Amino acid sequence: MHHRKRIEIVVERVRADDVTDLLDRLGATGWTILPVLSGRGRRGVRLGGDLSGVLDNVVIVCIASEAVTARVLDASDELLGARPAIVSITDCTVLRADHF
Amino acid sequence: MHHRKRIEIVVERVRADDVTDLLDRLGATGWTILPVLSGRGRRGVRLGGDLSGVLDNVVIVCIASEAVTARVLDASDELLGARPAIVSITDCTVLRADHF
Amino acid sequence: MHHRKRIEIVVERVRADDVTDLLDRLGATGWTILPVLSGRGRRGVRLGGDLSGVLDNVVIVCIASEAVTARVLDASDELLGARPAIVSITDCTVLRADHF
Amino acid sequence: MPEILSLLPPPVMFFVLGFAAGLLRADLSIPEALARALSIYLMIAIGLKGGAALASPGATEGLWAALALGIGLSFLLPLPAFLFLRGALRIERETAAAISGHYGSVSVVTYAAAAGTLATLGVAQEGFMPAVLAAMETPAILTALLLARLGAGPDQPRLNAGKLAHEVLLNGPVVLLLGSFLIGFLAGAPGRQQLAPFTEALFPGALCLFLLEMGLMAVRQLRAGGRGLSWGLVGFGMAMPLLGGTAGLLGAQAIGLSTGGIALMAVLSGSASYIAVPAAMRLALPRADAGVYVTLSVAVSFPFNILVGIPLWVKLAGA
Amino acid sequence: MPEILSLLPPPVMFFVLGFAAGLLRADLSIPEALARALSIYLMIAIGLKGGAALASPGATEGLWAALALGIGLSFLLPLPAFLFLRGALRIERETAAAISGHYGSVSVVTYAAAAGTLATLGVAQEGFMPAVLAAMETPAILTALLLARLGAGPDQPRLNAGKLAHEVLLNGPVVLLLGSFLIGFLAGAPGRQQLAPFTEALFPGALCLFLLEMGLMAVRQLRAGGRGLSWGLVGFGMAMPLLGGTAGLLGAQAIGLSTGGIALMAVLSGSASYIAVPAAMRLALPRADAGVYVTLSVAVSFPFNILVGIPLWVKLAGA
Amino acid sequence: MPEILSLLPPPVMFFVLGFAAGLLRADLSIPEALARALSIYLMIAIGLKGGAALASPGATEGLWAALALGIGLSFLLPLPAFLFLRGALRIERETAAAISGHYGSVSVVTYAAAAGTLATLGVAQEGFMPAVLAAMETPAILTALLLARLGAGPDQPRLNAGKLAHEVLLNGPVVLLLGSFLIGFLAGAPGRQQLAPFTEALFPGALCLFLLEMGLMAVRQLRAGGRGLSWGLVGFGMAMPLLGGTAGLLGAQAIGLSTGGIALMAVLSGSASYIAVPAAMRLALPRADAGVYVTLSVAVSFPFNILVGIPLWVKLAGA
Ligand SMILES: Nc1ncnc2c1ncn2[C@@H]1O[C@H](COP(=O)(O)O)[C@@H](O)[C@H]1O
Ligand SMILES: Nc1ncnc2c1ncn2[C@@H]1O[C@H](COP(=O)(O)O)[C@@H](O)[C@H]1O
Ligand SMILES: Nc1ncnc2c1ncn2[C@@H]1O[C@H](COP(=O)(O)O)[C@@H](O)[C@H]1O
Ligand code: NA
Ligand code: NA
Ligand code: NA
Repeated sequence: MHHRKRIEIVVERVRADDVTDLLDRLGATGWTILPVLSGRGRRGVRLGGDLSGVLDNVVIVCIASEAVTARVLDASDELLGARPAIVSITDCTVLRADHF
Repeated sequence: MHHRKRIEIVVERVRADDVTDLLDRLGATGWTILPVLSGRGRRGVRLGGDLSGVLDNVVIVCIASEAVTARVLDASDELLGARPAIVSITDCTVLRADHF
Repeated sequence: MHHRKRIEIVVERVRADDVTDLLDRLGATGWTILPVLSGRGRRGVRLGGDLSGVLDNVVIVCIASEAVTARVLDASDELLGARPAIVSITDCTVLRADHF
Repeated sequence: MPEILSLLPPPVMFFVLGFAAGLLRADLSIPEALARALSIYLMIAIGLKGGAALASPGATEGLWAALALGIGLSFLLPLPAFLFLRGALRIERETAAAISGHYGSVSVVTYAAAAGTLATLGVAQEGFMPAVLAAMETPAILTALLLARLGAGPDQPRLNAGKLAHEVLLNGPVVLLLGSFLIGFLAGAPGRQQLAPFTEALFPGALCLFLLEMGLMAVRQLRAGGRGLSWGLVGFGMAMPLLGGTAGLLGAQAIGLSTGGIALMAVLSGSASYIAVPAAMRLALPRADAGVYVTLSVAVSFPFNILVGIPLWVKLAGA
Repeated sequence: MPEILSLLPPPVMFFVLGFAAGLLRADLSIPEALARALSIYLMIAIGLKGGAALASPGATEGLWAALALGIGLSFLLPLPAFLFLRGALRIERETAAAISGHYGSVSVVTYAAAAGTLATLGVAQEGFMPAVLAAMETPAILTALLLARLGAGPDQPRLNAGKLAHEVLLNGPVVLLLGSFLIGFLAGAPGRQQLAPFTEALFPGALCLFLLEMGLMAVRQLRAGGRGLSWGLVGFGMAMPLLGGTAGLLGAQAIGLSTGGIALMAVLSGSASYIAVPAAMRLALPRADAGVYVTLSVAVSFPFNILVGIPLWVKLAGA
Repeated sequence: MPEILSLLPPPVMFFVLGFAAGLLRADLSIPEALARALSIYLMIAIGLKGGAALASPGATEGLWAALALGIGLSFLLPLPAFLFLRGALRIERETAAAISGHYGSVSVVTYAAAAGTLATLGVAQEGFMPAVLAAMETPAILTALLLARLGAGPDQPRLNAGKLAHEVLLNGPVVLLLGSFLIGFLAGAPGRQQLAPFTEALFPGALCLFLLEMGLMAVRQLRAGGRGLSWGLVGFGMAMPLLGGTAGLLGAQAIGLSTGGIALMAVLSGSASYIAVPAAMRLALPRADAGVYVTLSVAVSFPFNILVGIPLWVKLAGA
């Protein structure tokens, strides 16, 4: 078993590509995007499903090494500076080190 | 980086509002609701998608401070006493302390 | 509060049943399956939603005891040997020990 | 071929196809959104057609008696169901009450399939039957709640009366059926004509597609929730439609409905809810086992009604 | 009944049903995929019909003047909106610009509902109006961006011109409307005949279903995002359609459109975008509050236009 | 305009629209549930129509020869494909076998588009062609599995024969096509008449919508999975439809099908599966690269068949 970080990001669906591009650039070996039904944060309740799609959020999960995680955190602060998103990091272990 | 708790609750979709109302009341700064395809627990397999929607579950994720988490745990035990739900808590870190 | 493991598996939707059958067999008390919109890994970008459904992935979350987790890890290495999937494990705590 | 058609019209054949495909574990699934969309479509189409029919002259004759009969049956049918479930099968009180509520209430698709069979046979019916359908949706919910309370201990969870009233009066099927009924009535003949390609011409095809999915869904829920059903419960899920249908048949004959009306009233009484009542029970009787009542209604009684109930009541009504 | 029908045709009654069901918190929801599917269907059907109409002889007469008028209004209407939002309501610059863009642009469903009303009344219109609808979608986006920049500090985030151009020229509604318009034009009368059961016969029914959902959605977004709306903003959401509609009405009379064309031009000018503009604003003006502009457009101006705007403009146009 | 119509009927124009919108990265997407719903609808409509046609007198003439031809082609066409993929392109064994299976099997939408073109041109065809379509779905799967085994080492993962048989016999398209075919046959003329507004009147419109989505999907999968395709593979994805189509054309002429039947047999042989075969290959050949075969079928051969194949075979058939 090998130690890694599980990065979880809640972000607007229309901006998901920017985030995954960033993850790719910073050396993440992969990521997974999950749909969100609704949420609440500082900007109040966000209910997905309006016709323009601008109120939809997604969750991006990325299992990454310590080094990649550090780079992502530095950059995501900058990337997301102007636009709100929720980033949390958890310790995890993975089966095969070479995948991450 | 600041330490927080990641609360994850699996609950019936028809009761999600009760749970998020509780989270709001106890001071959580936000939450995110994800759809569930299917699951298994003590009551056997639950397959979403029946027409009444009563078999649908959701996952509620809430990043909260230690204090809020404690309050939520006390209350959720009571709230969910009669009705089954799965609550798990993980340690996590977040970028900006003021958001949570 | 009781210590448990949170196992998270990203796997092809068409193979989800094999994984949950394995979890059942190894003594897991339950699991939850979440839909995935898209992802990237060693095999490149996987975009769900093609008509045959073979490109769809899901996330399987299983809260399990240390013992069950160990068994699952041994077996999943074997089960998933030929077919790629992402397995990560996190420490978590749960409210009621008897549920897991 | 008309004979086969009248015994087994295309929508029923599609139900059989879906059921068989499910049993054989065929790799076939209908998107959930499509099933929900078709369900909404059927309710709107039934409501609009009924409302427009009621707007034609003389169409209200017999309406009040039929409404009273339907509401009465919806209130009363849960009683024998509950007694049997408690007495013979020893089902836990809340679950027994929840199950019994389903059998007082009705199934929109069973109604639609029966109406389709009657149309194929050329048998006329009262235009107000969709109103009866809507009226029968919810009285049974109240009976079920009463049954759950009677003789229960003092540790009952508080009943959120507001939420419950909403479920009873403002559940999806009631709102859609009554709303469309009213709109159909107000729009009258010109409105009907404008909407007919949508609500009438497409109806048989949409019903086929929906029954295909209902067949698949019946097997799916049977697989997921079937272990919770004893053989006694399965037997109940077939006997109760026969009891309800008989009551509806006799009642409808007593108040002098037309042949088609008698058949539809029997079908309604024999059918079991799978949208409005489960939703209400989940909120009002949280300790009742949803897996049991959903599975029983969708996977046992619904197929039984489609395959046995409808032909039986149509025949007994004299069509 | 024809009088009720002309004041409150079935699609509008379904909107009222959805809105009422939402307000009463009825347990009713339309799958999101169905709402999106209906929205796509309506745009394709409108485009195809318009294109086929344009292919008939003499149909282009007055086209260029109408296009010029529509594009001009789309460019200009954000100006008074922005001034009012900044001056009277003191809305933050980016949000004010984003909101104002919605009111220069148009709503496809409002257009469809108005076209339905005119059809019920038997009032003819220019066949090219769908082209005007498509042309009015995006000029307002450019004005909104200009307004957001004017007098703003130097710390503006860089504008990704490529992405923005895509949003302006290649957003969903523009692509679907213009694409279908072109296809309808090329396919001409035989193509139209082949597709008519889909694009024309189903149109009124599909519109009913979609407006039911729009009623539900209006209340849903009001609940989720309503706290962000001051009374001033709510007032603006009703006044601005009146201003825009008046401008459209006078302009259309000036260039000599038919009665139906005048009514539709007023409806278009008074309507507010809920697909193309929110999507563009989200990318171009990320600091603007999406909750405010989506809610204002979907939950205030859209209902106002359906219930007040359309009857008003149809009447003032002389139909 | 009829000339443009016959070269580029509306459904094909919608495919081009979707493909172009995708290439230009337009902000347009069709809900996945709608795409799946339309795919199910098309299979049911094709099956029902074919079954009803077969119920008319004399309609089975030539059926067995056509079935034998179709099944034979489905079995054999993977062979040249496999040899080329292994020999010339050096594709890994399992992936080569999986790809080759797609080209023996067929694409329902390509068939539907061709049938639409023939209808526009007024060219008749054998009523049993939907049965041939269904019969060609799966023989190729068996050939593909055989090819994957031949000469492979002993470390092959065990083949779950039960699961595989299900995929072959009970995959979604086969169940839907054959089931609807049988229902259409049993329901005969009265059933057909009842369902015609759903299955026939809507067909061209539904096909337009679906091809719009297929255009978008082709580009989407090309973007996601395109890096996995060498130029050799892309060339194969166009050459193989030509080879298959030629075989189908000659075979159909040899057994004496009508002009329309010849064109359809060529289209079927030239088309590549995108539902049944990928699903079967995923289970049976897990080490084959799904990204490659799905992308090749959906994003290369499908567009090629729609834009080049259909016009070519229709022309060569003499229509
Ligand atoms: N404390 C939290 N826990 C979980 N999710 C959150 C939390 N705060 C915000 N979110 C999610 O992030 C989205 C945007 O948050 P905000 O920008 O603060 O409105 C919300 O709609 C939620 O889905
Ligand atoms: N050990 C577990 N791990 C993950 N999810 C679980 C677990 N147990 C139960 N669940 C989820 O919680 C739902 C309700 O569980 P139950 O009430 O025990 O039937 C199930 O349908 C699963 O989705
Ligand atoms: N590092 C990662 N973090 C999160 N998800 C991943 C990661 N790597 C792979 N995945 C997910 O697992 C799927 C299959 O990965 P692979 O087999 O490596 O292509 C991808 O499509 C992603 O959804
Ligand atoms: Na009943
Ligand atoms: Na406007
Ligand atoms: Na082929």
